[in-house]
Amino acid sequence: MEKIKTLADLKKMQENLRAKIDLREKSAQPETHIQVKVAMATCGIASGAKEVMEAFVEEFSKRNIDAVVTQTGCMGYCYAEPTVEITKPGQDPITFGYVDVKKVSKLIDKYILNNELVDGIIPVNYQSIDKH
Amino acid sequence: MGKIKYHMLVCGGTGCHASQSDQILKKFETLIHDRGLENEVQVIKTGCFGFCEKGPIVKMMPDNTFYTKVKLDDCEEILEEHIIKGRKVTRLLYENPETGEHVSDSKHMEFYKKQIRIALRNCGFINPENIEEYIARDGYQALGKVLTELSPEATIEIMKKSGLRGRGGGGFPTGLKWEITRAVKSDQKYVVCNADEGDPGAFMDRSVLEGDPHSVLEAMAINGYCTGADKGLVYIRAEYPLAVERLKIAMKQAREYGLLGKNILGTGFNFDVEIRYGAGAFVCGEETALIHSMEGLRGEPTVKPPFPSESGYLGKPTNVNNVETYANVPVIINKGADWFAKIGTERSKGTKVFALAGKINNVGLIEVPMGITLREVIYEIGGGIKNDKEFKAVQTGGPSGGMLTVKDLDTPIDYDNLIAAGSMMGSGGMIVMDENDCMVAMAKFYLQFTVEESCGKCSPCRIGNKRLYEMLEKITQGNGTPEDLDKLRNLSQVIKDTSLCGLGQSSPNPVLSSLNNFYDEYMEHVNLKKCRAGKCKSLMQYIINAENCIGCTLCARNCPVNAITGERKQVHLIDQEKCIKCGACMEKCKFNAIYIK
Amino acid sequence: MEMVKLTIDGKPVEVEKGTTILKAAKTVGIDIPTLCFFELKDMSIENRPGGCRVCVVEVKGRRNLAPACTTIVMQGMEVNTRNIRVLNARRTVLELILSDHPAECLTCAKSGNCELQSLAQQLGVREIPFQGEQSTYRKDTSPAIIRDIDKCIMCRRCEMMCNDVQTVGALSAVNRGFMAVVAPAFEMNLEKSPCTYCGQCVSVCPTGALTEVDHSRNVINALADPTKTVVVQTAPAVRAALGEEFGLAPGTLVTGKMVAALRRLGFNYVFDTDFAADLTIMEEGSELLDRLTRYLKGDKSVKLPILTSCCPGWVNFFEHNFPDMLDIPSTAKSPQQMFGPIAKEYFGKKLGVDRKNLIVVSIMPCLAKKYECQREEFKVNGDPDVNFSLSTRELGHLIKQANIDFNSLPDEDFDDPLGESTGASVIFGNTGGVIEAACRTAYELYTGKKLEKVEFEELRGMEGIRHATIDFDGLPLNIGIAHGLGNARKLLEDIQAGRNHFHAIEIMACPGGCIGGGGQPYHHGDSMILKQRAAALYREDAGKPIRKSHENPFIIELYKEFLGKPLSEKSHHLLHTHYFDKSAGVFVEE
Amino acid sequence: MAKIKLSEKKLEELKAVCKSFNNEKGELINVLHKAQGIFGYLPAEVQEVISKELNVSVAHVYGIVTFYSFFTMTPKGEHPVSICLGTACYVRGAEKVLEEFKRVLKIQVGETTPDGKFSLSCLRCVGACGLAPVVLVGEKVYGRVSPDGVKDIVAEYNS
Repeated sequence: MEKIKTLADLKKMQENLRAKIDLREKSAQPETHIQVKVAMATCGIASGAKEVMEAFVEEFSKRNIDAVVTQTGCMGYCYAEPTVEITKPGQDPITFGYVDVKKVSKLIDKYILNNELVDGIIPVNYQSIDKH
Repeated sequence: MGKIKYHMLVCGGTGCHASQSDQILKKFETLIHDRGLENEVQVIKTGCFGFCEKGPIVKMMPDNTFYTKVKLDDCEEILEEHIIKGRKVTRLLYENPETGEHVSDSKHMEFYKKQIRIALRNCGFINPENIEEYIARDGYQALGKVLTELSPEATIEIMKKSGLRGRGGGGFPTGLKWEITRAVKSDQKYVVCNADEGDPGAFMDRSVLEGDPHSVLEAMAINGYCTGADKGLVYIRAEYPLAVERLKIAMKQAREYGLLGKNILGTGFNFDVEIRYGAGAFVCGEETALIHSMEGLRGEPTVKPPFPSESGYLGKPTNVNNVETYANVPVIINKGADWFAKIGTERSKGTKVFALAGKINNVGLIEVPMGITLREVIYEIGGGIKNDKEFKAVQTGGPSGGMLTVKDLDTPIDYDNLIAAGSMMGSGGMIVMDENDCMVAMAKFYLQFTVEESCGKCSPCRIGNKRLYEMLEKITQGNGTPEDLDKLRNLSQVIKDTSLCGLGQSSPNPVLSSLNNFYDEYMEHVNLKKCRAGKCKSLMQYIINAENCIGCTLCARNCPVNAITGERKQVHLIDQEKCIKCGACMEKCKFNAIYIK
Repeated sequence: MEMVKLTIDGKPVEVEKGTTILKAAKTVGIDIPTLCFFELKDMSIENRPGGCRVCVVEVKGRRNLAPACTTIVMQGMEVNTRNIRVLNARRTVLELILSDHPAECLTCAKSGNCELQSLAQQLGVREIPFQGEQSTYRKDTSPAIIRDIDKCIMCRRCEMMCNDVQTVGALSAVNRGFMAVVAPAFEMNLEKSPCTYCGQCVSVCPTGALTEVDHSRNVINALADPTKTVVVQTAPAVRAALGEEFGLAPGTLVTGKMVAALRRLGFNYVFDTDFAADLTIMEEGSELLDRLTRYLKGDKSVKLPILTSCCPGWVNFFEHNFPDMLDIPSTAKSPQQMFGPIAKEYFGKKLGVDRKNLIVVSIMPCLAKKYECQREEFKVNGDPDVNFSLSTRELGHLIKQANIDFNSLPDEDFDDPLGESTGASVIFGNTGGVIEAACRTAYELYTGKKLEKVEFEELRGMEGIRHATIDFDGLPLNIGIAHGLGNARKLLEDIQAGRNHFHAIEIMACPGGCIGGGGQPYHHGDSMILKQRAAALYREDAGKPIRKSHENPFIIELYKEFLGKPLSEKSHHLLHTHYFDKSAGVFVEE
Repeated sequence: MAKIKLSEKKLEELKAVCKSFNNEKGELINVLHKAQGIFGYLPAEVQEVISKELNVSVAHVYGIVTFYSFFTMTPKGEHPVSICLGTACYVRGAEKVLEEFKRVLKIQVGETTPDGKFSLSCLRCVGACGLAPVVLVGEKVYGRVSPDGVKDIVAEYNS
């Protein structure tokens, strides 16, 4: 990695990164560019988030689905760990709680492939500062 | 692609569950089935909306219509009107309490979302191990801004104007602390991040470090720029391996990107960070003890003044702030002091992260604006008390805090109000207790913690807390006298008055606040030898109710000490001498034949 | 100097900026009680952890009470040291401390000298309202010091002495919370630690947690045994401090009364360690001259500087910490250990008493001497050259037990021949005294000229590390002096690093030298007492008719009759020793 | 006391650790962390070596080891069992779980079973409060543990 030498460079980098994200989120192909974030803080991992993440990766590659699986920090819903957030292009992200390996295929079958929701949705009950 | 047109989200949280959300869900399913709409409408049980006061809640997707206080009788109307006719059922819409207007789209219902995520803004959003995701979300912009556009003085002025106070417990104004450290002349200064989160039941700092380590690094660099330090130290619990790992990755990436190290962003400013490990001592959350621990010494506090800002790590001026405090800094710089100061109360600005735990449905991490009430936290975010028990108390501030009760439910939470209510903000642990929790036993639990964690340096804390614990033990064993209660209060007062550091000065708080709020419970223990919560083993007996017992022998077989006797099909008896009050018999009994006296 | 104005108990006070409330209060006659606080003024020894919380006072506007010993005065401060809140808190804190302290005052060695006991009296504690567990630990008896740390109150004075002042590192605070206590590593016996037995921990301990091993019973038994001839030797520093045990002003010389008391206790011969000190000068001084002359002649095998070896705490210290420098100190034994063989092999033989039946008792200001006389190399077929070593304090108790009214005793003289001494030997008790005594003799032997002024003022004083250059008739002799082992360490490290070039160095383990020894009457942190003792010894020296060791007629006779000359084969056999490497760990072999 | 010889290899490793911290006194706690990583615990001989390498007294090292609860002088069992006694776990019955572990393993807190298989300790909050009460066996986290479940957990490691 080349060091960022000025603030202008940093800003340019940010723009590029944002553009990439936008491309993904506003993609016209609904079945591609699906993003799955798995909450992988201590409590998540303790409840099996690692296994869930592995299951997603495995299933996606088995079914040849173009999706990005990433880890993220604590979403705050400790009572419902492991939690995952799924973002389909052009749609609001939805958070599912109580996810285990079994539920992974259900989520893929129903929500990702069929746009049907699945039990265990966690309603977002906070404001992010982006809009504030 | 499925043909589902509508999703109906029915809250399955415990609070709503109690108000028949289950039946509502079933009713919808039946109605849909009856009308043959299975392929168009799907009913989904969700987690708690945290808005239990207005439950049960039904949310319609994709149009985000939010129906509150839905009753069984309303189901048909919703289906008919909303789904078939496409009209909203106005009377069930959420009513804005201020304007009285009905609000249909929950997207415009931000005010129902009690939480505002500032410190936690990136937690759960970004991959903490990828600096680019942080940069994409304004990461290191604040650092860039102060380094190129603002003088240290101007930056400190922003911090002061924002009203940010230390989130580690004490609540000292952050900007002022920076200013004091800046004013001290020295060839070397340090900034420290206190990540020695020791409150049992609190894990805010860990979550921030695990979820958004760069925000802390960025803020430390800003702090270094303001105070004149080129070296930062993160003092972190060794019990947090994941946080350590992510922090290390973040440091490495920040160095690779030139955001830590020499000549950051070409401004000539140098700053780098090192990690120091705690090793399991609660007292090291106190800044002088923390500094001694970083120096490789016993983590014993020393008398202040001198404050670390004058003489800290290796005798040099040192600015110590905690993780959550740091996590707020980049946002304040980016969005401005005024934006931040608009959130919160007169003297407590911004938000506070709490770790909500205990007898509450939505155990988790929340970030709420200062000034929110306990009631909102418990019933509108926390989803209410678990198993529909009665709320009894909330413990804030961990072992240094006190208990808040029903009478405090509507007090706006901020630094000063919590102290006035006999507790404190602390680092943000919030433990909810219900009717089954004994307040004397809780006080004893916290004292046991303090006794174990006291460093032993000053006598009031070393010996005094031990004596407090012993007196509480005496009371929970049924050997207490009314004089003990006076002694308890007096000794608590002296320990508060004479202890060396914050740990000792606050350690009697659980005792004093429980004495103040639950004196009758203490009196019951002392006078009636009774524990109403059924927690104090010495004060209770497991008894078999002869009327219900059918002699199935299940209890006898499960008793670990063979204290239960009785022939098959005969009423059984518990030998109170042998009984160790483990409660296994009661848990096992299928006939409700065992009760606690 | 910037001044700060404040009021204490309503009285206006003006003190220098940086003063503590405790000291500010003292200036207006307000004596705030303390417990953990300790200082030896002008000797940079201070302990103020702010831990006991006995000295708390109320400061207007402050939420909690402030420890007077560590709180610095501020402009306009209003302090109250005795309102009901303060008194109640202070007494409660003391009651808490007492609730974790064995109530064994009647049989405690420290009774009457215990600061905790007097504080309980001062604050009028009549009962201890708190009952509960007491922290208990194993009692540890070493050759010199007993640790009964059930009585430890965590004042940390011993830890400060052992680490900050002496840099011995035998003790540390260990564990935490209620079980926190000061102990050696792994809570092992002190004997397994690098303890030097300097006894400074004992001399500052406010309670009976650290005391000396009491040998007075052994002495009483020996005195009562008709088959034994019991001789006693008294170290120089004892005469300047013993009076304090009987209420006499610090610095009162009680040499004559001490001799009288010892005689009344039944000792057959009352001798003086000073005699052996003169002998030490003969041997050590000759060794210095020998090394010096060879060095000046270009002999590269000669090691300089020569280090004194009179102090057993110091000997233990370098054996533990400087194993690569074992050949630098003088091989001369300490005066106590020179006295032993002379008494048993010379005087005893003269009397016709077998050494087994000749009991040598020493009265020492020192606890390390108890260990020293038990060292294997100072025994002949298991029989120690010096049988028992008592501290000044133990002698005081012994005199009281024997119903002797010390203060009304007449002055009496030491017995001959081992009781005769010079002024040079008397000042052995002060820091710088040994080297001054050595200079008096070495000068005359080296230059062959008579020394007109015997006082070397430049070698005296209380500064921790001192340097001086003495003109040996054209030869500038560089002298280094250190007292306190921490200072000694600094000096030695300088030598190791080649930063300093001395010909001779005197080192004493205890602050002030032997007058501040671990076996002396408790000074309770009053450094004036140490200074008065030192002055007393210089007074005694000044009053002596003979003030140079080599002029002691009995020493001259001893050489003529028995030893031959200094550094003779017989001297080497009886009066010199060698040192051991004790740096190895307890658990790990290198 | 017999002098115990540390394995030459581990001893070298330990000295290398000290050296990697420049044998700085101030790095004592970091060194102890690493040493505990190497040996699993901090026996007296390890402390003695560290004291020599860092030029601090053994008493000081011991003072540090006994101050911080993370450091231990007793070897842990093959499967160290830790019961979270944080407040969240406490109010959800962690004490009963602890009692059951003591009963099943027949050891007290801080002890190791005679066969060296299990050791028992308490800790404060692993941050998995949503799963309270929480038990750790080695790295593995067990959530919502009831006294009934204790036997099963132990059995997992006893086969």
